[in-house]
Amino acid sequence: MTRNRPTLAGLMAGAAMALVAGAPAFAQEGPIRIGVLEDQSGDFAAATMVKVHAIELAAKEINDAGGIDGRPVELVVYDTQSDNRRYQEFMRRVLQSDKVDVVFAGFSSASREAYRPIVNQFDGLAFYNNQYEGGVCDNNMIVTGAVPEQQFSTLIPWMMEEYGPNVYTLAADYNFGQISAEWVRQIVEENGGTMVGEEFIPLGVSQFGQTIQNIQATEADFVVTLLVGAAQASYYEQASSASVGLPMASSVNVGQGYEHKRFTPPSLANMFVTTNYIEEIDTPASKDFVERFHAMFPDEPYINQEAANSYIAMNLYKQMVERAGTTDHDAIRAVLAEGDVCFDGPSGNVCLDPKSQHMSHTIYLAKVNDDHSISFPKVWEDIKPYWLGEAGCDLTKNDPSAQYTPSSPPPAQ
Amino acid sequence: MTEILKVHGLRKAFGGVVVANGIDFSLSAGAMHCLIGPNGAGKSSFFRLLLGEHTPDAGTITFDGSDITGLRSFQRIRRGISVKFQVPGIFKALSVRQNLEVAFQEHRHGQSLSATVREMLDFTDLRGEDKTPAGILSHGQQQWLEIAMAVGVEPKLLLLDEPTAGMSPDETRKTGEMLHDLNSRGITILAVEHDMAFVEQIARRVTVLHFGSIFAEGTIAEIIDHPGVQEIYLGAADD
Amino acid sequence: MALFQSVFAMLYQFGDTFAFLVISCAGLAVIFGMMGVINLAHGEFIMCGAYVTASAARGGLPLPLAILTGALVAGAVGMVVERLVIRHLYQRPLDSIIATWGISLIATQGVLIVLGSTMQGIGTPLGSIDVGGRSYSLYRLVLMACALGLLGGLYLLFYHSRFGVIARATIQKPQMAYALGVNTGRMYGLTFGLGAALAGLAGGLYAPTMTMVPTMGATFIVESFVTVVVGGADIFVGAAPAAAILALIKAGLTAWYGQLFGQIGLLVTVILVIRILPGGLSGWLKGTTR
Amino acid sequence: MTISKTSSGSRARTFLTRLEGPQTMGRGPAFWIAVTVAAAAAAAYPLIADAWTVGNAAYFLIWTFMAMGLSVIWGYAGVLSFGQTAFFGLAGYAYGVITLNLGAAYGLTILALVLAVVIGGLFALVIGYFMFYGRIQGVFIGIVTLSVTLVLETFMAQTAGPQWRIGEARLNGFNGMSGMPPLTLPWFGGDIVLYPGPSLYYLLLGLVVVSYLGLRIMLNSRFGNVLVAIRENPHRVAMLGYDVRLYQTLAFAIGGAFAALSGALYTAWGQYITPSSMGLTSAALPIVWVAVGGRRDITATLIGTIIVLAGFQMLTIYGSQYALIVMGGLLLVTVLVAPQGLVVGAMTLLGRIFRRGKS
Repeated sequence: MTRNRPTLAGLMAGAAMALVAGAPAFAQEGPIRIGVLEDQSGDFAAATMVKVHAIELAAKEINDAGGIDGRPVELVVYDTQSDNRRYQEFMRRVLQSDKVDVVFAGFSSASREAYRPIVNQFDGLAFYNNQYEGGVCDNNMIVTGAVPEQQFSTLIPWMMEEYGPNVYTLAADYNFGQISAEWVRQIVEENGGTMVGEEFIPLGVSQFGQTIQNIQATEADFVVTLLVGAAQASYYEQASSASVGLPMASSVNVGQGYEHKRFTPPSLANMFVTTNYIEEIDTPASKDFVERFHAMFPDEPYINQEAANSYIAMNLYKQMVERAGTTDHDAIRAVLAEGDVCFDGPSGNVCLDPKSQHMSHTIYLAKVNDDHSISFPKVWEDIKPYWLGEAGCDLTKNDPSAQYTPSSPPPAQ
Repeated sequence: MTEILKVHGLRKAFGGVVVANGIDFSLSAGAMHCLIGPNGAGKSSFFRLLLGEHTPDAGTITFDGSDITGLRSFQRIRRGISVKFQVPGIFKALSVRQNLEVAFQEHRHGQSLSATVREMLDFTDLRGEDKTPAGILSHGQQQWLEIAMAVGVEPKLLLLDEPTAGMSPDETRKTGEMLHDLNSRGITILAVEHDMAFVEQIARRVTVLHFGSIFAEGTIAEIIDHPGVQEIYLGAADD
Repeated sequence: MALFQSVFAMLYQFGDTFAFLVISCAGLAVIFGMMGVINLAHGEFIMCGAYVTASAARGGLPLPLAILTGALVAGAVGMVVERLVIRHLYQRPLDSIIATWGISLIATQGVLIVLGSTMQGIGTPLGSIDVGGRSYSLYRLVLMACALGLLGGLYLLFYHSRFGVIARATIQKPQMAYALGVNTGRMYGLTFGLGAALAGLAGGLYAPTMTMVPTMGATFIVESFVTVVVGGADIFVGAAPAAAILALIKAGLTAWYGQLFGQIGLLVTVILVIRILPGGLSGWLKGTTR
Repeated sequence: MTISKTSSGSRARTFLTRLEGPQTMGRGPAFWIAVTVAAAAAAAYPLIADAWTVGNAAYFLIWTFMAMGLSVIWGYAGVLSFGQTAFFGLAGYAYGVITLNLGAAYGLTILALVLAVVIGGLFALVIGYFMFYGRIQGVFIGIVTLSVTLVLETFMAQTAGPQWRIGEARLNGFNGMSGMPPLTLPWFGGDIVLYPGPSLYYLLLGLVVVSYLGLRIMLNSRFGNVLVAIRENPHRVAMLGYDVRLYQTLAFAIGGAFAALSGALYTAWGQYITPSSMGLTSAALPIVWVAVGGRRDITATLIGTIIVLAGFQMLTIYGSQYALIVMGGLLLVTVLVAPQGLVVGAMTLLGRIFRRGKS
């Protein structure tokens, strides 16, 4: 059970932190202001409260260590209520009125698309720290979340080798689900497998009787579940009670909404997820991160991949500003273009790709056991976000500010 | 005299309940006519059929020389039929003036709307009440207001469903005068009424409806003396 | 065998959808049919029932008792809401829509703040059975039985009990009932409470099969509204056949064209039914049988 | 309608006298001075406020059209529509599709705005025809309109695939359509691009003033008279020879066109439109604004909408997750304590005090 803290407290905590940490000798330029737009209420709150906390943790650590280039970090936090309109209102506010240097914003892809035109209009800089369907080629955006090529090029071949070549995809019927399903289809075919079924579920559907039968009617060896939202998550319980019994593969569960903690075992048993971070990861860096996190937020229900991404993003930004010697966006992009902006954090070493401004990841294969504990049968290091760059997005040369998909790639140069 | 309304073989049943059982009825222009009958005789249903609120199963309604059987309510009103309901059908939250404006704004006798409204305020004795919300008028005043509104569409035929229900004797008498006034302006009047004194005051001829059919028709004296009519009223009273 | 398997599969899907529609609409139908109030907080009463059921079940109560507790608590909450809010709005049906929507906002967000964004589920009991090589959840067969039981129970309650007779009299002729010494205020309170309790029951019955979140009521609300509207004001004449027809449409469309068409098909059906049969199925059925 | 033989001058005068009337609160010099002061203050606002505040105020103005349209349908004609967002969303997408295909040159965005409003209004006309001529009444109107907007939302949410495109414009499913140009005015020596800021603010302010005065005139005209009469007693209105269905359909179309205007402006403002703008929560918002302000008066609706929008934004900034609870509470309080609306209640109170002060 989560217990949400009111944002006001978060806001004040951020401000207070800046004040307290401001006591040591900071440079004269004043604080670096960081806008944080995350959903602290509404549908997505369960997965996003922790992102705010991760940013607060990073801000505290940075300030304790003397700030960014001697300047303290100050957070400007707004609750976007899982409402796209609030993103539009508040993105305008942080860029125009609060005049922040950088923004950390957005959970759903819809929210990112809602605020992206505004970031472009004011030539702001925004970090999107979410795992998503990929394809954003925009100079004003830096994406630290994992993208399909990173999660599926690892997950699908491994699953096929382990369980067989017949794949059934069950995906939410919107951009993320459709594009991810496209990736799955492509990778299955490249590896000589067969798609025995593909089904798209409208958002908000909670009854899966027919779907479960459809799956049972095929010879599927495993099911790729790309389901999103609380309503669709009812699938696992219903499939488990109907004893479907097939292994499941996903890029979206566990690492984000910690379903293995929320659902009653064994409904998620035999689920395999590729994620770039979850709190169960057993490395010293991860354990240390979890410890520090819980020291500051003892009640945190779960530290998910987005929390790690947000924490990493703060540190990457610190590094780029310090190397550029300024918060000027062009200077920061020049640093990024050097191609060696990396950070060895809780999830291992990660680097920003200058062409797409996406991030490389260590990809962990997390397996949910019968008692919903997690084991890691496989780890892939340094998986690059290769697709955008290969498809023709090169932000060091031009800025189309567009989102591409495998079926509508960048126009040929 | 020409016939303004002619009804032929009008039939309507709801399931097993026959509310109009082949009614033949006609009304000459300029008449003042009353429709009486015991409860459930089909008087209100007959009005609804005339107004187009019920579609008849069979029969025709001819008004002012043309067949209106297939027309919708508002189209019949525009041809010149108007109605005042038993329960005052006024716009309670609107002022008396607005009530009259809505009724008159489409039809005026060549004078401005405000002049028309003034005239109707005089007619209904509601001078000084023009800004009062209609809902707080006395019951009698509401009835008069609705009569005035019903006149607003410049009807040739005015249907009145128990216009004096709930009125004091004084108000009833005044209503009778009002109706005579309207009739003298050339409006044919057909009223459903229970109060025989009032029927005597206004009607020249009376039709008795019973079980959805015309039972008798004649002058008021003929009807009062009609043995069958007494029987059905007494019979109804026994129920 | 293959034939038997596919017939069973079809029946199971139909029954599953039918049960969902009947169980989720019963509370709404009682409140709308008996009182003419459109209760937009219906989903939140469902959520209330589900949360109480889950808490009680995890507190050690056997599931059937936990579900009953959920229904009773939702019913009690419903009676309080009726007393404080709904009672003042019987003359203003449009305003009661607004008020119940306000209640729904407060309930959803209040639960989010107090209990957090998710609650741990309780797991589906009873396991599965194997029919012709495919496995089916047994609990969902129980749900189908519950739906039939619910219809029967409501029929008995409203047509063969003192409460039912008085309730129907009160709703049809409130002044008359009042004159005959019926405490009409209490009847309205009880009827609304019954509707809320039925919503709570729906929440309790489906709690083991769903993700528990404050907004979970929303997944019921469209289906229940559609069923009630298609059924018309008289729930006994209308709701059961409406649920059957809608289940057929939804299960059919879902099976052949996928979930999207199942969803859209329901909404289009409701628009068409309102257009063709303004009184709903019950109005139409009554009109032809008289 | 009969046309009286009056000179065009006096006709213009009757036209203007309709700015006041029984259907709208506020009359007499004091009221119009207040209106002028308010408009002047609004016009002077960008001189004292910073760019964000002005852009944000422009954003609030965008929604007032939808609210005023709902006030016409619900407050005046007595028909509660739960689906104004259907017309809002349709027009938003129409603006996107047209501008993405035609571009922003030669004032084509203005044409797109007009077309979007026409499309939204026509759609409302069709839906209205379908409902009112199909004898759908009362709460069922709410359910049908809600179903319509939910169907549109469900449908649009799954149009992510590349096959869902109209010309150059990808519908782009749940994530929403973006990249359409903002409103652009052709001007000598280069187009003026109306990004959220003073220029857009002035355009919107002008539109609000024109719409507000225009609606006042319409509501106090014969048409408005009939609308409120229908709200009070549709049966009587039919028995006065009016085709009630026609009036209801027209009112619904007008309300829909205003919602469409909001939708197209919103899309131009944020260069973005999503299916969720047609969802349940979005659909309910206009009802909150209008109910809280006072649905039966266009002035109260206008003031109420801006107050509620600004209030909720402040709540979100400072009260965060309690915003929705306050919103629900506000609805309950309005319905139970001041059913005619909080602004109407306040205005009545003020009027009473004012009158007492004078006498």
